[in-house]
Amino acid sequence: MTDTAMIASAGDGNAPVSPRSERISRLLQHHGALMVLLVLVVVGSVAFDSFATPGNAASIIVSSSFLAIIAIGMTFVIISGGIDLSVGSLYVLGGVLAAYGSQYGFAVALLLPLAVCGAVGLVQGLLIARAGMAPFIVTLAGLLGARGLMLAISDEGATTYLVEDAAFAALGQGSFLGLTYPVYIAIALALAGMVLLQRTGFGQNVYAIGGNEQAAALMGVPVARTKVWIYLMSGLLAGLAGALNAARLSSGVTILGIGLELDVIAAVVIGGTLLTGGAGGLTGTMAGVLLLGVIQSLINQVGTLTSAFQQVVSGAFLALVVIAQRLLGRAQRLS
Amino acid sequence: MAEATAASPRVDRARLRGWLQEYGVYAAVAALLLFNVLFTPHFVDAANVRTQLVQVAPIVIVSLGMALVIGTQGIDLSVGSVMALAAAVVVLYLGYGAVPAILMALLAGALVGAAGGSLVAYVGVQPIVATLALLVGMRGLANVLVPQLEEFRNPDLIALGSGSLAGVPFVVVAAVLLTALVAFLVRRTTFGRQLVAIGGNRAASELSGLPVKRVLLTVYVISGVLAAIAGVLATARLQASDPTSLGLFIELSAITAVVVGGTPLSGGRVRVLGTVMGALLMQLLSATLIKHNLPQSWTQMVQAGIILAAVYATRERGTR
Amino acid sequence: MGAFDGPSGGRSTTTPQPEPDERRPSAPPDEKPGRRDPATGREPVLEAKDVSKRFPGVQALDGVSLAVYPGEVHALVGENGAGKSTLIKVFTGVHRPDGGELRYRGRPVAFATPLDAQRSGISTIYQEVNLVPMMSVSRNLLLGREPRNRLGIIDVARMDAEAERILAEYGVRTDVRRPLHTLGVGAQQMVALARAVSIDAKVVIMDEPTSSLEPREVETLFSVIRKLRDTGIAVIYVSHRMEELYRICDRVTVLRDGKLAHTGPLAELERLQLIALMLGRDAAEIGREGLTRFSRDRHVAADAEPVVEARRLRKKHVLRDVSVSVRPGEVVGLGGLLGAGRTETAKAIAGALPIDSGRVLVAGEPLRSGSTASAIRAGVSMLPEDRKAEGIIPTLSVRENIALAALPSLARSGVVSEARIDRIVDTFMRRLRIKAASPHQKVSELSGGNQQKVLLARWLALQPKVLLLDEPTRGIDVGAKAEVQGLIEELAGNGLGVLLISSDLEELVEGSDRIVVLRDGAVVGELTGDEVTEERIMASIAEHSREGD
Amino acid sequence: EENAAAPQPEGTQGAQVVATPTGTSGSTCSLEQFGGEKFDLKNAVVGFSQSEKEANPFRIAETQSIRDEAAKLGIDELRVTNAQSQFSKQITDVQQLIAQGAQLLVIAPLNSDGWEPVLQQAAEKKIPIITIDRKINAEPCKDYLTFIGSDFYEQGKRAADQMIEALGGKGKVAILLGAPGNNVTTERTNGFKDRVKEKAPDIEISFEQTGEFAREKGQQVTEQLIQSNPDINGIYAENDEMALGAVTALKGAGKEPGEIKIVSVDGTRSAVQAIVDGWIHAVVESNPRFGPLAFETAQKFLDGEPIPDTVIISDREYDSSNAESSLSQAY
Ligand SMILES: Nc1ncnc2c1ncn2[C@@H]1O[C@H](COP(=O)(O)OP(=O)(O)OP(=O)(O)O)[C@@H](O)[C@H]1O
Ligand SMILES: Nc1ncnc2c1ncn2[C@@H]1O[C@H](COP(=O)(O)OP(=O)(O)OP(=O)(O)O)[C@@H](O)[C@H]1O
Ligand SMILES: [Mg+2]
Ligand SMILES: [Mg+2]
Repeated sequence: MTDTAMIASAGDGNAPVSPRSERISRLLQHHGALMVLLVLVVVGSVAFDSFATPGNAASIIVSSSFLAIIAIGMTFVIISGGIDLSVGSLYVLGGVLAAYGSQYGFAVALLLPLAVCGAVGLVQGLLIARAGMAPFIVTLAGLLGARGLMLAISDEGATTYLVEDAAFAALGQGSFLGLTYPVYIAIALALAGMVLLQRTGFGQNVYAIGGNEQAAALMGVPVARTKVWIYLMSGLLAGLAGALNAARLSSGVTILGIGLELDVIAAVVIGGTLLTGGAGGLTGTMAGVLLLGVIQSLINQVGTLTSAFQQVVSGAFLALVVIAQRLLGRAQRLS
Repeated sequence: MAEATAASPRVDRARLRGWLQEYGVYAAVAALLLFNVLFTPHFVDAANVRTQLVQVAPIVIVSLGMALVIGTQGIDLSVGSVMALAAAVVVLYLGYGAVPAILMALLAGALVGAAGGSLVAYVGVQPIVATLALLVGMRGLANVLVPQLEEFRNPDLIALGSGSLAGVPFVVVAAVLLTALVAFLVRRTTFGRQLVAIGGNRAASELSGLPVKRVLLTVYVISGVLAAIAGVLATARLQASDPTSLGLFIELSAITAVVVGGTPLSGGRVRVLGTVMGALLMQLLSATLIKHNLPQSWTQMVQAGIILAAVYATRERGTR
Repeated sequence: MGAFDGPSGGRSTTTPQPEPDERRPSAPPDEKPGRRDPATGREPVLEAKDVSKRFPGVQALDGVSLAVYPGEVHALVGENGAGKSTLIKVFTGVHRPDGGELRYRGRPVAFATPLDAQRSGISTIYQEVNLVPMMSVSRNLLLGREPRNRLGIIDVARMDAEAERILAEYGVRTDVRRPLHTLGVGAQQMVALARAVSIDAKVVIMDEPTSSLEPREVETLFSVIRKLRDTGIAVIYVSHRMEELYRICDRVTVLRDGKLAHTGPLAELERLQLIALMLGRDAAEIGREGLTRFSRDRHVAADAEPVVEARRLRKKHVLRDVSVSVRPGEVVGLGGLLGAGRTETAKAIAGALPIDSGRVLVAGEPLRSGSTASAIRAGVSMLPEDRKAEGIIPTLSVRENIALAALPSLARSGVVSEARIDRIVDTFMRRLRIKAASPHQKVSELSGGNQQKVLLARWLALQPKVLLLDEPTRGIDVGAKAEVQGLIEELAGNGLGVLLISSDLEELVEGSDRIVVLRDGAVVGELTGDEVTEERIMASIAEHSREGD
Repeated sequence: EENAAAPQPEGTQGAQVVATPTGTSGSTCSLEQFGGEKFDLKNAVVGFSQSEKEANPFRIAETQSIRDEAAKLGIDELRVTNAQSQFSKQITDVQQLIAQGAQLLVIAPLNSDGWEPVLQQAAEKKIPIITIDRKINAEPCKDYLTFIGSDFYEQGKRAADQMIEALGGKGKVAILLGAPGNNVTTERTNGFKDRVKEKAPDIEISFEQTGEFAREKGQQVTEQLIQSNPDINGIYAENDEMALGAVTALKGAGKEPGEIKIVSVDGTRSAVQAIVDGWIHAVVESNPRFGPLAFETAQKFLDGEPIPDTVIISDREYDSSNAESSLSQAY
């Protein structure tokens, strides 16, 4: 049968490999955010004395860890072709529930937010997967609903529960090698996420659904079940991030997370994940998260910008980053 | 296959379902109106009707632009910031008179739209990030231009906000005219047809010789201009330019209005009247909740529920 | 109910009735699960009884029955829109039937999803390539069955090796790590095939698997099918290519307008009879008139100026100095194997593919490169190869799809004229016999063949000078194919220049006045007059393959 | 012109006056107690973390006052960050100020709770923190140095007093709440309600909706309110912006000035002007000019003097009797 082989362009008898340029292009496309991140870090270190200090680096990394945890879930959601706008609300809801739950001990403090946020994620997943409703709208309703729930249990936001359980507080505040535990949790989750995404059937299903949902269904992917899991996971991770943050802040702050979903989406998309689904990964997302943190930090380093100018600069930065990333990818593809 | 189209009960059910999909949002608006007429005191007063229409007008105008953008499979998060920018620009140039000031504001909206449109059409940035950058940056720019709320006393601009034509507020007149204009654009012009085709299948549109990039750019410019108009009208109504909070989170309301109105986020379709109805539904909903003095927590949860219910009823069902 | 053998089989009275002994005895069927094949005594492995399915405006299936036995290749034929794909989707749980019963291995079944069907051993290759374009070839091939290591984690190296091994059996050699969409349509189809077959299946359903395959790939496919049959697997085979059916199929079921028109052994049906059954016409009548085909007796003035001329088109890795010209009234065929660069040549001419150097002249005037709009304005139209991705706008109606490209000429200062659109749409729907419930039906609801006609209409509405047709008859039924071929003939007769790309060598040879043969992105031969034969094309390719290697 | 509203550095107009120089609890804090080291304020790195955009009169005046005072004292290394209303960002901002070597932190907190991570870091490095306008819920002299600001609960009570007086002790009142979840909202609401309950049980609070501290929201909610509750007598707006939005709404509905009594909190120039025009009944001030007091306190502390753990400033009140004359002092 081999004599009927269809010879691909590079057909030299052996299995042809992709040209090197193509691989570099793929690398750049996947790691464009990482490149831009490196450039920014180098520029920042040269320009500002106090930028590349351990303290500053730690503050960027620590504060990014919560965004990172949420972004892991969002990456799955976006690769599957969906979107989750509820994460900001689930983040604050998770924090308030954790603080509230901490009066009953460590387990409740951790499990209560996971249970409630997971349930919200689950319901969203069911509505999206089983009832076929648009993720944007379902999770927009989730955004409203979860924030409403948070306000309801916090007396319209007036009551801030304090974290009573010392062990739980330590989960957010304890540190190892200068970095707090949530950083390690985020790293562990990201690694687990990478394995899940790249090396398990579930991950393959996520890509397949995002790449072509109809084809995925015909190829035997359990589309609905996978989607439910994805949104459940996103809800759980947002709740977990909220709980860890509450532990760090020792209280269930009620004014958090407004507009957070956009930051998370920006991080994921800057990281090279296509919003149309089917492509992307967690390495990029992590780079995207750090990139946002570094941009903020650089703006702080300048220190003389008015608040309005700070916004202009971060908007311009965002635009530049996506343009750079886009052009990098394109240039490589053309050559 | 003509003989196969003969009616049968099953088809009727399918047709009913199709009807619900098409007109579900109208039914929802009607239901909410009925509820208010029955349970909300003073709801049918002319003054109240006027208030609701005046308040919904800017959202309608923004949503029209959003519907066009969504029709091309895009999304425009920058609309709220464009409103703020328009508010800032209009007071900056108010010294030259209301008309030049308004024109400058619209120009600003067009420029922001062009920036977003170029990023999307020519650079190939995904719409959501391109317009997210503008959302952040343009609100900042508006604040740089007008650092804090600025009141104005220009009688023309104030009249635009509070005057009326034959009893109908100018703001409402503007919304109606713009709705008609956009409906015409979508239904009767080459541009409108090309826009939905591009949203339906961009590669095919390109191969069919459609000016894809130009159409995309234009769509974002239109969305920018419409948002600027909404910003000017809202400013005129407030009698002050408030770049800090004007239009905050309006992109979410607009997107909700568009989707509740039956335009799918996957593009390839634009429903103009549905969008207006979607905006009206959201307005009536928030008015109802305010009038019945529900606490914020309840307001948000009820809104979430109603959005879900409305979209559930009008969702496109699969083949089974 | 006995519908299986009942009158539904011969409801269309004009069709020649098959010999009585071909049909199974009409014993009361419902006593035992499934009946036996009179010839072999085997029970059907998959069976549909009196199945109906209705879509809004269309009765896609109307009381259709079908039985497939282990170890047979069962042809399922019919015109475009006859309901073949729908029947398959009913089997596999994509659609739920409105009425009737499905039996699998002797038991009634109702698969909820394609996954259920697949798990139970019904494996399907759908008409449109249904894989995930952005995922790698190996991940597509092995999705759901990836080799795992001890930790239950996918072993990527083993997966790639396995994929490479499987694909080699199907003659596909490629880097399995690259995204699927970088492969040509044919290669993608082979991946889909390999995927479907390598699943442990009892029934393999193939919906027009050869429509995007090269002759040599078709051979590969046939040897796979024979192997399957010999191991006792049942194959349902849908195709519009008559020769293939006779080569590979044992029995045949003919659908017409959603109804069962005939079922029985294929060998006993003459080709003409089979076509008559599909079209619902009298065999004798078809024999008299013949199925319209290319007449091959057109003459083009040898000295006429070319209407379109491509000069030394060059694009790295894809095209190497390709020059082609077409004169008015001439049909020029582009020959070559998969990946030879035929599609790219057509796209470059139509401005849809930016090229590194070279130019395209239309009536002597150079075109702006890389702009489809300017090519269209100059009178160049291209019917793309990939109907789903590059052709139809699925969200729009038939009407909107037809009018799309011609809109500027149907509008005055940007405002479209509905009357003019109606006129054009009406003309072309009738001229191309597009089967749709109404012009306002969504194009995505049409059968594949009718979608193709809609696209043809879109391009003809532009009144082009040159028509570039990339696989125009792929997935089109015999009747429609003849119509399209007749149309090409007619258009050329009216002075239109046609560039024809077809993997169907017979069609290419019959239709073309001249054939330019491509290999690896370069022109390797040009055949004119009597040289235009299948053998010469193959020879021309083979010759250069030897040189090339 | 934009800066017209900002305080003149040399003038004493509108400067803050300390109401309780010795603090409520009376406990004090000295450098010795705190455990830090003395440094020269002039050459020190001072970090100021602002919570919200400088886009409303209060925040503009507040930041400007800090900047002006630092300039006046010759402090070159003043680093200013702005959290843009995102609490997480404010925490990070302050941490980065610490990383930049700040020796003194002045913080305008977005929220009272949740400062644990910052306080820990600052405590390690013994960096004194002065919080202004909002309190941090932590231990003074240990976690932070002192709080300088108004008493929001008290502001609510005083607004209630004004409302009670305006309505003669009975009527229907609507509240335009601030942003939900905000400490200021909570305290201004509680102060108002408690006082009304205590002093004028005949006043019914029949409507409470958030106007999110924004003028447009205030206008929209008021428009809805006067349609459904035409019998309303008074509106308590928790900041001036919402009150001015309510004024626009009332004008649009054809109401006369003073027909519905409006009381609000802040004391911006526009609001005081509205008192002059008769639309607003009274405004309770919330003074944003923290610069002089903050640096004075810091200097005292560094000089080894004991300083009170809470410095409550005295807020004025504007009503028709003094509005016109004090217009120039409003910010
Ligand atoms: N999802 C759908 N919605 C509405 N109508 C449909 C749908 N799918 C198929 N149809 C209609 O059902 C009929 C049968 O279509 P089907 O795809 O089964 O034809 P086919 O025999 O496979 O044709 P072809 O040879 O062109 O592929 C057609 O008239 C088609 O328009
Ligand atoms: N399997 C493949 N391996 C490597 N390159 C390929 C492959 N398929 C296509 N290509 C690339 O695309 C070019 C043209 O491919 P394409 O399949 O479009 O040509 P074609 O002659 O139109 O074939 P067909 O239309 O029959 O699919 C090739 O020259 C090659 O560079
Ligand atoms: Mg078919
Ligand atoms: Mg091709």
